[in-house]
Amino acid sequence: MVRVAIWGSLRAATGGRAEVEVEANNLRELLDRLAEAYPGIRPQIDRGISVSIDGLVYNDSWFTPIRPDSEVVLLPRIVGG
Amino acid sequence: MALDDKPELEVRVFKIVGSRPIRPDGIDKVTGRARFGADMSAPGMLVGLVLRSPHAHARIRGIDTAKAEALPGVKAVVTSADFGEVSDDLRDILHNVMAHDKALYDGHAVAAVAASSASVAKRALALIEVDYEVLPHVTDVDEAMKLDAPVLHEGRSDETVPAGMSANIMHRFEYGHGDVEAGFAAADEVLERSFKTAATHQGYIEPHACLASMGPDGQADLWCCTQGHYMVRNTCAGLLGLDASQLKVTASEIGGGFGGKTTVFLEPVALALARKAGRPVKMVMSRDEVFRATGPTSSTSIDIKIGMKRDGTITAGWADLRYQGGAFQSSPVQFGAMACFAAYDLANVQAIGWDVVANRPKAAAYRAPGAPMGTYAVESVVDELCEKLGLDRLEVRLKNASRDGTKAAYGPRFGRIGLTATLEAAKAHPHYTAPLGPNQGRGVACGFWFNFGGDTCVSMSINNDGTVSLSEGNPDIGGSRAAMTMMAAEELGIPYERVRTTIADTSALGQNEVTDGSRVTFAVGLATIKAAREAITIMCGRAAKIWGIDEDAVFWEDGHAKPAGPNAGKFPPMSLAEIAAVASNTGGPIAGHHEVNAEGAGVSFATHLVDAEVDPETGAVKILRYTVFQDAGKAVHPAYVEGQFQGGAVQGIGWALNEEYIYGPDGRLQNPGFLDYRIPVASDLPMIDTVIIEVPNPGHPYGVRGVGETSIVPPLAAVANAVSAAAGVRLTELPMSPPKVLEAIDAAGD
Amino acid sequence: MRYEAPRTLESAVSLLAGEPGSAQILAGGTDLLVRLRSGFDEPDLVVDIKRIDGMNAITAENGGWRVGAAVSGAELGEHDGVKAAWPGVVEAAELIGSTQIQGRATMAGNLCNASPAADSVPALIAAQAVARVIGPNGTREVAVGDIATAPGKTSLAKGEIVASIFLPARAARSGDAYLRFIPRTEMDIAVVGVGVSLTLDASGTCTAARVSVCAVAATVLLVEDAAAALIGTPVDDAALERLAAACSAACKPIDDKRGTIEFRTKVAGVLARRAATIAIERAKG
Amino acid sequence: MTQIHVSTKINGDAVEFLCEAQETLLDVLRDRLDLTGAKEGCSTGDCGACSVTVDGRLVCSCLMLGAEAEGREIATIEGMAAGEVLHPLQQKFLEHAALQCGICTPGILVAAEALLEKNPDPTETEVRYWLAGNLCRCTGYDKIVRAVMDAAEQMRGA
Repeated sequence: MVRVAIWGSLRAATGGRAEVEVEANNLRELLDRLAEAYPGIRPQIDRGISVSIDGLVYNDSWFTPIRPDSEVVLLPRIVGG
Repeated sequence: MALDDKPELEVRVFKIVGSRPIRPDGIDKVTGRARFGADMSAPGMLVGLVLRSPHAHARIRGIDTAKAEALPGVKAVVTSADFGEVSDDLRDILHNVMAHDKALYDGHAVAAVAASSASVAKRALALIEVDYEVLPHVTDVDEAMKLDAPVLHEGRSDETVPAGMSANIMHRFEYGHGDVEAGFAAADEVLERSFKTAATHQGYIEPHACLASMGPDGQADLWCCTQGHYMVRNTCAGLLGLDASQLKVTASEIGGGFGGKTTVFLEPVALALARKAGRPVKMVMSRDEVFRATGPTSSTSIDIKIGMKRDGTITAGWADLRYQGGAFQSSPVQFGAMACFAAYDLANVQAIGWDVVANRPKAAAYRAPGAPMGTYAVESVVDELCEKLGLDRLEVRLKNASRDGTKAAYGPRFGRIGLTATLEAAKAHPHYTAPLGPNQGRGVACGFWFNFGGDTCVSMSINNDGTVSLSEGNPDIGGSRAAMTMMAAEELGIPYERVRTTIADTSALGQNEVTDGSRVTFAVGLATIKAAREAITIMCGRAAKIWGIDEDAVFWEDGHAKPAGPNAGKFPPMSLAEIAAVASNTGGPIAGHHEVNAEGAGVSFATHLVDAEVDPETGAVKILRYTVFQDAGKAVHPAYVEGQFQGGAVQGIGWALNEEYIYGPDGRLQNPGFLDYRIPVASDLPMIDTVIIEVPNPGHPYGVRGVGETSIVPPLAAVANAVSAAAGVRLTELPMSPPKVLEAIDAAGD
Repeated sequence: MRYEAPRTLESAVSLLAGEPGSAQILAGGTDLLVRLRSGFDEPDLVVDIKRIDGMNAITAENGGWRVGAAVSGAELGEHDGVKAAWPGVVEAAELIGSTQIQGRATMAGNLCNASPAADSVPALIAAQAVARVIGPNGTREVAVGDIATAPGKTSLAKGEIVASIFLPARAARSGDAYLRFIPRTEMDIAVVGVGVSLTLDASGTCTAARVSVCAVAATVLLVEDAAAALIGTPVDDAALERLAAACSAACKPIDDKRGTIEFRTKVAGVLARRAATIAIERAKG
Repeated sequence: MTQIHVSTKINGDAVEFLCEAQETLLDVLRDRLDLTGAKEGCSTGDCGACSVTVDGRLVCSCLMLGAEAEGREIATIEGMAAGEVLHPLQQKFLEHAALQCGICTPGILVAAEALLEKNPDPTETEVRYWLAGNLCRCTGYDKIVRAVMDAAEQMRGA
């Protein structure tokens, strides 16, 4: 199981929990499991989400491996100027 | 990217990276030969112009183009009716480039013409009759959030917005951790302040421009100034119902962007006109159009509350940020909320962001989008707390600074970061302790930006004469071709002059993310190094064939293939040129390429120091001295890294002092020109001193971090802190234009 | 639009007078071309006066200087004679725009553009400069302060041209100065500007003064109360404070994108005091 | 629309062109003569990107009618280098990395050349005020000012 940190306004979809656990070995599985377990997260995933895994931010790479002890934090999709 | 790359910076001695060669596009740019967006023409070309709404908010009841179409010389007129249905993700972009049922801001495009000359096109615009029903408008963010405010779009708020709030609130965002109330209770001093910042524009000197042509078969060519021609291709193809393969976009030289050229404005319109007219159409914005109808950044209204102990420990931070993003959801408030406390290691932090629409042009990205405003507010309050508690401003920042492993205020733990290195450098710098005169003050502030990577393609050809042609897909906005050339030459072990880097058109490479997010030197550099390594592998293989030894027994060093292990010394090393000369004989042309979604960008921190003097009788502010300390990871071309630091600092100075969008009560922009939109001029400024800190980014083979955006984050706060110290009164509104400064001084004196 | 570049004043006047539509005079063009480009102004005829003899000349006359209507700010700034006599006028003219604008912009154009914020006009009014106006009915001499009647409006009749501006002979122990306030250091329109010209007697008492303020009313103001605050005094701090108060009191500004009523009113006084201080230094030599 | 015939000299060459009365010199240079080195950044004289000299005097070509060029001598960025040999200002701009995007560079070079002709030994403040009409959004002007002063020094020594 991977522990995933959920930001404040997204906690409405996790029953207020700041951290949830899902079974995932990579980024794609993480997002799929999250959307299944917490359908309220789906609109934000559609709007765009970035995932910080052990301090590095990933936008799209599905098969980025996630270890059970990885620090995983959801972020709104990062853009730039 | 694969994360197997170990940071090589500390072991690797660079030969070219870190030097200051002349940029490859330099001579063209100092001789006037470089071709920018408006510098291209085509046979039979028409001139395209846009008709824009004079109203801030109006329903379009009808558009009659008959008279314009009848004018001799007019070849095409388009309105929103000429664009078909588009996917949801493109709808706002389409309705921004051509108003649909409502004009949502002063300057909103409602129709466009293509004609044989500019003067005919101008007359044609005057002949288009638009039937407007003028509606009430709102341009201020706090006003737009009120329940009785005029509503721009019904039913567009997302699920994050609590019921019963204004329909102009598109999104609510919140992050944080710990217990802020407990944190405030533990503080010796708690300070809450409100701030406002005006909307600013990127202010690139080159107006948007493009040249489009399209045949009846749907094959189209587009030349334009953009930060991302692949983005332009994908977006225009979607808006016009074209196949991406049929639309070839070539990026011109680009005269500045700073985020403002990361979307489309004229390009789809020019293509639609070209399709209808069957002739090439050139469109160039006037400066007035650039200000009224491209993408400035948000105006904001922000509340900050911070608790501090007497020893300087920050016990809690809270922020409520309200950003309007213009007529369509696009404010960068999330990033403001995420970035504003990033410099601090906080046990208790909460930030709330409100993304609001208003009758202004749709916001585009502007250098570290959203971060400068939130940071300005936070750093102002930290500064005032230091003042109240008699604490040194740098010591307090050092005490609370984010370090390697700190749980960032926006969630993740930081990897290797250089914030404390910038603070220590500032503390040790003579600027920090230099004496100040009367009416002078010193300001300090820190800033942060995420940086990112994204889709990137690079192709590298080893030419038969031993030179190298490098193709990449990111418009060069500030010297990136020099950086790519340097990294290619470094990796290949050949002189800088042997490599030429070209920005390829969209037909030549796979998808490339826009030149934004401070990504290019990081991501394209990474792909360049990987492409070079692929070419090296091939070249080692060719040498192995020639020598009749195993490929694994050859290694690459200093631009040569050399036999290794038991074969060491058996054969004279073969240079790149020697291998290239016989490429046809050894298996054919040699090339390397790399396609990647470059993840793993490193965040970047900066600390800025500034001295300002205030004329207490007029409120005039003079910037006396400015020093930037920023972590670049590894500075590939230090002169252009310094340039990014200096340019960002000066844009921030402009934002702090005089730049602002000024709307009249009629909702029309009152200052759409460089006369009254006051960007800094040369005589306003001192030299901008820079100190490059290099804390390598583990995610890049050379340790590179993006540097382009962080530099605009601290200056709003640094200048505000300096001016407040010099004026003897806290300024809480940007810009700190002389009337506001004088009013604050006089109010404090009363 | 037609473009004409006549060689004589007479033909310029007859072109302008004979134009049935609208006509504009082109000298430096730094205001006119902006208006043409924006579509704010769409004249049927533009008459370029730069090819007319004398328009580009600065000539000594009766101890003063006559400055042709097409003399640019840069040319004026390079003229040692005018600079020595009327440094305040020259510095005001040199504040109009950038180096590039200076290469073209003229004082006569600045005057006839009739902007309430025209930089050279307060200095010219303080200097008691006189415009020579040539038209279909002959020549008339008009005090510069009587040219502009409202923002963008002048007292010139159809066909009339300001051909030159005359700066009178300078009395002994006189000095002038012009200061303006702008948010940046260059490239802005004056938020408020003050021109001061004054004469001292041998004892240092002010015997004559003229004070003019721009960007605080519909036209550039001559503030007689401000001058009165100086005349008969040694121009000490008390007199300077009265000068500042009189200037502020005369202001009838508006709030706009460049400044507020309060700001303009206060800063008019501050600048008057500072400009007078410079003028005194110059008068004392 | 009747066009005006204009004879002028540009970068030392005799040039004739036809233009409409309302066309600016900048329009003519860019659209009729293919001299696109001068840039249009604002068309109101506020940015300096279109700087050229007319009879040696620095002006914004957007604030001058094409018709006014009759009989004048115009110099643009295209005439600054002598064949292959760059002007010292051009060389110093490259060495100092005094350009990022490069859109303001032609105007700044033309303006700086006019400055050094008038004042071969300018102070930093003089350089800054002379160039105040040339907006640069990328560099913060630091490296531009350094390059101009370095070029001035080299030219004085030459």
